[in-house]
Amino acid sequence: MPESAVKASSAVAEITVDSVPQLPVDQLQNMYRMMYRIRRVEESLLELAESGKIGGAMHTAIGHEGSAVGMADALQREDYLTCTYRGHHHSLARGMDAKRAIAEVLGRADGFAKGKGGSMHFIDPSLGLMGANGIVGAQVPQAAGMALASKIRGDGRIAITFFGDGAMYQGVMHETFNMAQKWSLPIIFYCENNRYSEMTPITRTSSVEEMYTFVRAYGMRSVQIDGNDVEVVYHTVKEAAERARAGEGPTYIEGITYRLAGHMAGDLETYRSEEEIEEQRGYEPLVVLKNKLLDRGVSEETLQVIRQEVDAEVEEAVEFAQNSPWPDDAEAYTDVYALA
Amino acid sequence: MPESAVKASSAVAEITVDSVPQLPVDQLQNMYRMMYRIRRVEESLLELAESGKIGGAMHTAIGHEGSAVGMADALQREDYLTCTYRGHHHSLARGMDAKRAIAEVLGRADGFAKGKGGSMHFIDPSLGLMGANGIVGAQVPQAAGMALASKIRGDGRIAITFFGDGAMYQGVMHETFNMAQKWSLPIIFYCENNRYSEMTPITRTSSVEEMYTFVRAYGMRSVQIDGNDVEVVYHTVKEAAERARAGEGPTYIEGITYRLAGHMAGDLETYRSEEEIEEQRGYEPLVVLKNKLLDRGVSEETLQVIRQEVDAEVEEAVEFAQNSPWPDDAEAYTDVYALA
Amino acid sequence: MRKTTYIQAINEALREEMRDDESVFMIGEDIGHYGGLFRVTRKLMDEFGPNRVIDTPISEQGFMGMAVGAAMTGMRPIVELMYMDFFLVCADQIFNQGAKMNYMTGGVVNVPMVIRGQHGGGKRYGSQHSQCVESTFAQFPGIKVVVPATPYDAKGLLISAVRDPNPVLFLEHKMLYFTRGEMPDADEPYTVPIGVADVKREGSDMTLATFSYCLLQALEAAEELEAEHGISVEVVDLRSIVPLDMETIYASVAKTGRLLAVHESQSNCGIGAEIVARIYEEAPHLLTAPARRLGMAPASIPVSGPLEEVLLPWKKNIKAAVLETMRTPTFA
Amino acid sequence: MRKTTYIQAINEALREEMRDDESVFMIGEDIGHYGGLFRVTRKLMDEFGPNRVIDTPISEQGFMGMAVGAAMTGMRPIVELMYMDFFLVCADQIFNQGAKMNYMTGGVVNVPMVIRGQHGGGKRYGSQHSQCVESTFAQFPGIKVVVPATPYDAKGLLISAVRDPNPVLFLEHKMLYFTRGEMPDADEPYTVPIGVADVKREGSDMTLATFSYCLLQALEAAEELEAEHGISVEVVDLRSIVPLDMETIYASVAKTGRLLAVHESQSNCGIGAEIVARIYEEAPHLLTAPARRLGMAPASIPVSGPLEEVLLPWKKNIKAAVLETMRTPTFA
Ligand SMILES: Cc1ncc(C[n+]2csc(CCOP(=O)(O)OP(=O)(O)O)c2C)c(N)n1
Ligand SMILES: Cc1ncc(C[n+]2csc(CCOP(=O)(O)OP(=O)(O)O)c2C)c(N)n1
Ligand SMILES: [Mg+2]
Ligand SMILES: [Mg+2]
Repeated sequence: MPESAVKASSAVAEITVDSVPQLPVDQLQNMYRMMYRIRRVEESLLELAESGKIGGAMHTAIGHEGSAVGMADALQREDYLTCTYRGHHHSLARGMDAKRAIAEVLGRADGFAKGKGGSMHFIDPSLGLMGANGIVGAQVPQAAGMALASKIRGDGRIAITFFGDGAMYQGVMHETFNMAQKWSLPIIFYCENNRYSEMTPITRTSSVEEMYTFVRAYGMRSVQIDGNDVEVVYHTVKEAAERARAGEGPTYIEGITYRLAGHMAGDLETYRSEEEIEEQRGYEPLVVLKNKLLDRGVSEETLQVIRQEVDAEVEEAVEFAQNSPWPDDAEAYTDVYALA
Repeated sequence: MPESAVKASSAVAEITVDSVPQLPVDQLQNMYRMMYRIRRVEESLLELAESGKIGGAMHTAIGHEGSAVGMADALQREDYLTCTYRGHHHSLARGMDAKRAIAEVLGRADGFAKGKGGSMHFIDPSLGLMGANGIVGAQVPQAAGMALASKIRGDGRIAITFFGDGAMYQGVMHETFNMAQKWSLPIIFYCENNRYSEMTPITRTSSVEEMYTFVRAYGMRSVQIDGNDVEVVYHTVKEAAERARAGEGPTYIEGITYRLAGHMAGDLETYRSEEEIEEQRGYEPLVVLKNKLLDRGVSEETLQVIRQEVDAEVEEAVEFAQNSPWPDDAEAYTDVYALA
Repeated sequence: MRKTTYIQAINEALREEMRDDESVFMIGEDIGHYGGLFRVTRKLMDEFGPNRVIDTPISEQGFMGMAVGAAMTGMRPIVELMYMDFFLVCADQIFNQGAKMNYMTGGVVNVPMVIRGQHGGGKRYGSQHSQCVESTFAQFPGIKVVVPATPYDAKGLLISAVRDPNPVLFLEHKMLYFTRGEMPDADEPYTVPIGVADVKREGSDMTLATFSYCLLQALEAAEELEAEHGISVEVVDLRSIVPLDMETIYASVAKTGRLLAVHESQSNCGIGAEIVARIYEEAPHLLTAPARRLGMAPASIPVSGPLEEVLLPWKKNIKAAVLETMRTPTFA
Repeated sequence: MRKTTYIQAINEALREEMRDDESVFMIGEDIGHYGGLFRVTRKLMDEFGPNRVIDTPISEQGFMGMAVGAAMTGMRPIVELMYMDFFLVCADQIFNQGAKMNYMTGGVVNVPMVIRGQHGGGKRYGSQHSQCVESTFAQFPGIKVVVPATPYDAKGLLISAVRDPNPVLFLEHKMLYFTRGEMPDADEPYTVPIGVADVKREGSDMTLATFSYCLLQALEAAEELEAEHGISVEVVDLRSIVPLDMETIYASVAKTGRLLAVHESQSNCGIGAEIVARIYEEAPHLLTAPARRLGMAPASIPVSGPLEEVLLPWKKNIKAAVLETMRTPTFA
């Protein structure tokens, strides 16, 4: 057994499921649809990667869907978002078309970036998606810069940035936390704490027990939540967004979660046990939400219909992407510089 | 009046002058001699710089002598030290020859680095002086690496690194604090808080009120002291060194101090008032120590003799340095690579 | 025609662009209240306030990243690095982020920002405060590199840089700051386009391509060479090295047949080597003798004045390199 | 003779040096318990323990700085960067610190350390995980740059790198990891000296100087060119680019009269341009036609496989460049 401290998602400090108001059932149902859509897209991508159709680094967020879907409903379309290489879920949750997403990961002409960016560089400014990033931590000051831009322009937009537990000790985080707090920037720092930084349990490299307490040293408001409970995520992000919009500055949110798949396609996963993963399956976002819906009177059949619809839709998207042409060779030389 | 919060050196939180034991009077007298030597060397350097004989960036530590001299007596000669461009005082306190120091600043052949390093790169491994640094924060992980080396070798050496208040938000500080604490490295982090980062009061850019409290977020032991009181510095560093040597890990020490001269030769000093500087002259290390010595029965005449001896010595050193030849032109090409 | 210093030219360009375009803002260390360590941003905070002239902590990777992020939303940040050597603490945001963004997003998001500040030797700042960086930036496609030598070019090119849709590195050599030059009246707007070289001295025996402070040194060298050796050197001021105006170089070499490229960044893999390689790729027939380059010698900059002089590709070394270039036998 | 993979060759070198010299230790991300993302450091923690095989947080500037500091005390740290592109987050400690230390201290303190890891394109990792970095490092004197292409050279050069008193960058191309090659028996010690090139294929029509993965591509190209066009290409494996063994290149060009330098780092201000500039400085008389270079095209690496192929200086592009070099008329 590796030395990781596996924390049950429910055992979090600041906010528990009981303390947030319930969302309308139809909203929850939509959230379920979106979460399941993300799951299916990512499972499909994993399959494609394992069959050799995707090169490079392909990171799925299987198990992280709660943070993305809870966030998307709580923010405006204009609000800026940056995230990591593990960013498919945020983009899909904010409305990115699965067809263009999968095509991009496959490096095809119909990808949102003509196949140039791929899995680690999801982006679509029209949805406020301002870029996933392959460099740990790099997207964080960029989001702060977007928040700064909003503040200078006074246009009421806020920014949210997603990063992992392992990113916390990248120096630029410290620099950004300080400036964001000092300048009271309208930004939400969302840490998806899945307890692992690649193959290393965060407990092995962090001197701090609870990361969400660390940022309080800057005077920043900070909460730890169950990141697998979409209602909790929704309400926490919403409140943080309201504070940010009101000029009350940044909030740090640590959502405890767990990645059910490997760090990336091809991960040997020698660093954790089957039992650990199995245990976590009981707390994962789709299960948590499904149980809620059943509790609140939605039938298993309704959910099944949703899943079947999504299955068909994602199958079609994969089909579309695989049939998308390769980009023109000439594309290799374009976009080095913007022309105007 | 700039927005700086000028804090009297005596108004510090954790350790007050009363709470440390008194050092023997002859030791204090030697400390006075060293502190005055540093002062005179730096005043001479400032004069040379103002008369155009020193180019580049010449930072004096006039007003900071307490931290250097208190530290030097509390550590072993073998203990590693790194510091900033503002590092003449640490080097002289650890025993660097004033002649070679001044010659180096002047870029002469007799400089400890043949005139290649100059004012910002004081170094002498035989005294444990492992390098001043021109890049804010860069010396800090280096010292941690020296502590790591000691730990791997198990040779009982410790490391101390000096940096300023302004360095606190360089990302590498955060990275180093975490690793040093996590690995329980034998290191002392000494922040010379002179309340300014170049021409900017630290209160303008720091989200944290009291920096020494910040590092507690890593679980690190941390104290704030009167950095102008050499006895306080001595005891605090000594205790931290004992902890480090005993394997109890790092300590952060914030010594409140004040630089009485400009950030560097040529500083317009528009960012602070004459009154502020004047007020600080009453708390400066040489005054604090002189008052102690007088209180403890040393006569003004004895101190005057010390000062006269040092004056003559420093005059001679300046003379020596100015007569030192320029390095050979061929030196420009040597030392790019070490040969063995 | 009035005369201004190089510093004032930059200060004017900053002020005018800030006035004209609300999306322009400045960020850096000591640039606001103090007006910049080298006083380049003097009094700009008085006019534009702390929301647009932002004093930062010593957090270069952080504020460079914020500038990249702000630019991605359409703002036009201007970042001051106090010494260009500090690009090494924020290199990720410059190269992996700013420079690559337009390409890796397939052109979906561009990054209109300027990084400016001083670099270069000659003032005994030593290894960590003197390095010329233009050739390193030239290795990362996606960022433009502007290297003006005169106040006129500095103002005109900085305005173009601010208006450019890409990241632009704007390099000020510390030896240029107090040089003076002719300028149009303050109310006469002009720009200098990025990527167009300028022949600063006509000559017939060889072409010397250079920029930034080396240009002034080359012009002095050219005068002395003419007087002392009767060698007529044409001096081409590249003004930007990315993009690189090879056409103007070729036009000159077509006349002279010989080429020497001079720059203060490292000789090894420097822009001089690039210019030599480029002419052999594109126009070798123009050359009557081997093309050469002179860059900073393979050492870092020492503090000692005489040693610094030995290494820098300034007048003395330029004269020697010109004579060497003239000595090499022609191919024929 | 046995055969090993490139990965295994490096793993052996690491193990042997760790055994022989207690001052050697390793530091990096996921290198210990997991054995490295690319499994290069596999099982080393089992033998040497967590004090000498150190798993770090994602704090590259911090642990690179710690390696510099440890090296200053006489330790011999080996730092793994998981992807070389990440040198940009710790560039200050590499260039302003490690590389300059010996010079700016007048030789008082040297920094015996190795930075190693994989770089390069070909696996669709995209802009931030594919860049070849050797030419950038070559711009900073004080650090050596080693670029082996075969398992034999990799092991021999890594041992030399660990024993070198200077910072050495040891570059592993990701496409080389699973290539195999002949090796002396595990108990037969050998080293390969840094700075000595090796002719990997003899030929008479032109000299192709290259290294790392491009070498394998060049060798294939040479075979095909011989078969298809009757062109006989001599392939020189530089093995290190700092120091650069120009003598071996000159000896070859003395025979062939033509030179093409090929590398995967950016063409602009790349080592290829340097080689071209150097031969015109030092031995232009050897050339019968213009020397040329081929580097990575001016773009960052896209994810899409076909686009990546267009840009990389691999077989297809090498063949075209050789033909182009052969086509250029001789000077005479
Ligand atoms: C600067 C940098 N260092 C290292 C890496 C390699 N790397 C990619 S993901 C990762 C782990 C990140 O862990 P965490 O922040 O917890 O995010 P997660 O992958 O768990 O979502 C590492 C080390 C990188 N991409 N960038
Ligand atoms: C990375 C980096 N950024 C900026 C600078 C320029 N600089 C030199 S000293 C300094 C202020 C440092 O203030 P502090 O840490 O408080 O030390 P002090 O000078 O007050 O002793 C700055 C900004 C630098 N040398 N390195
Ligand atoms: Mg994680
Ligand atoms: Mg200070």
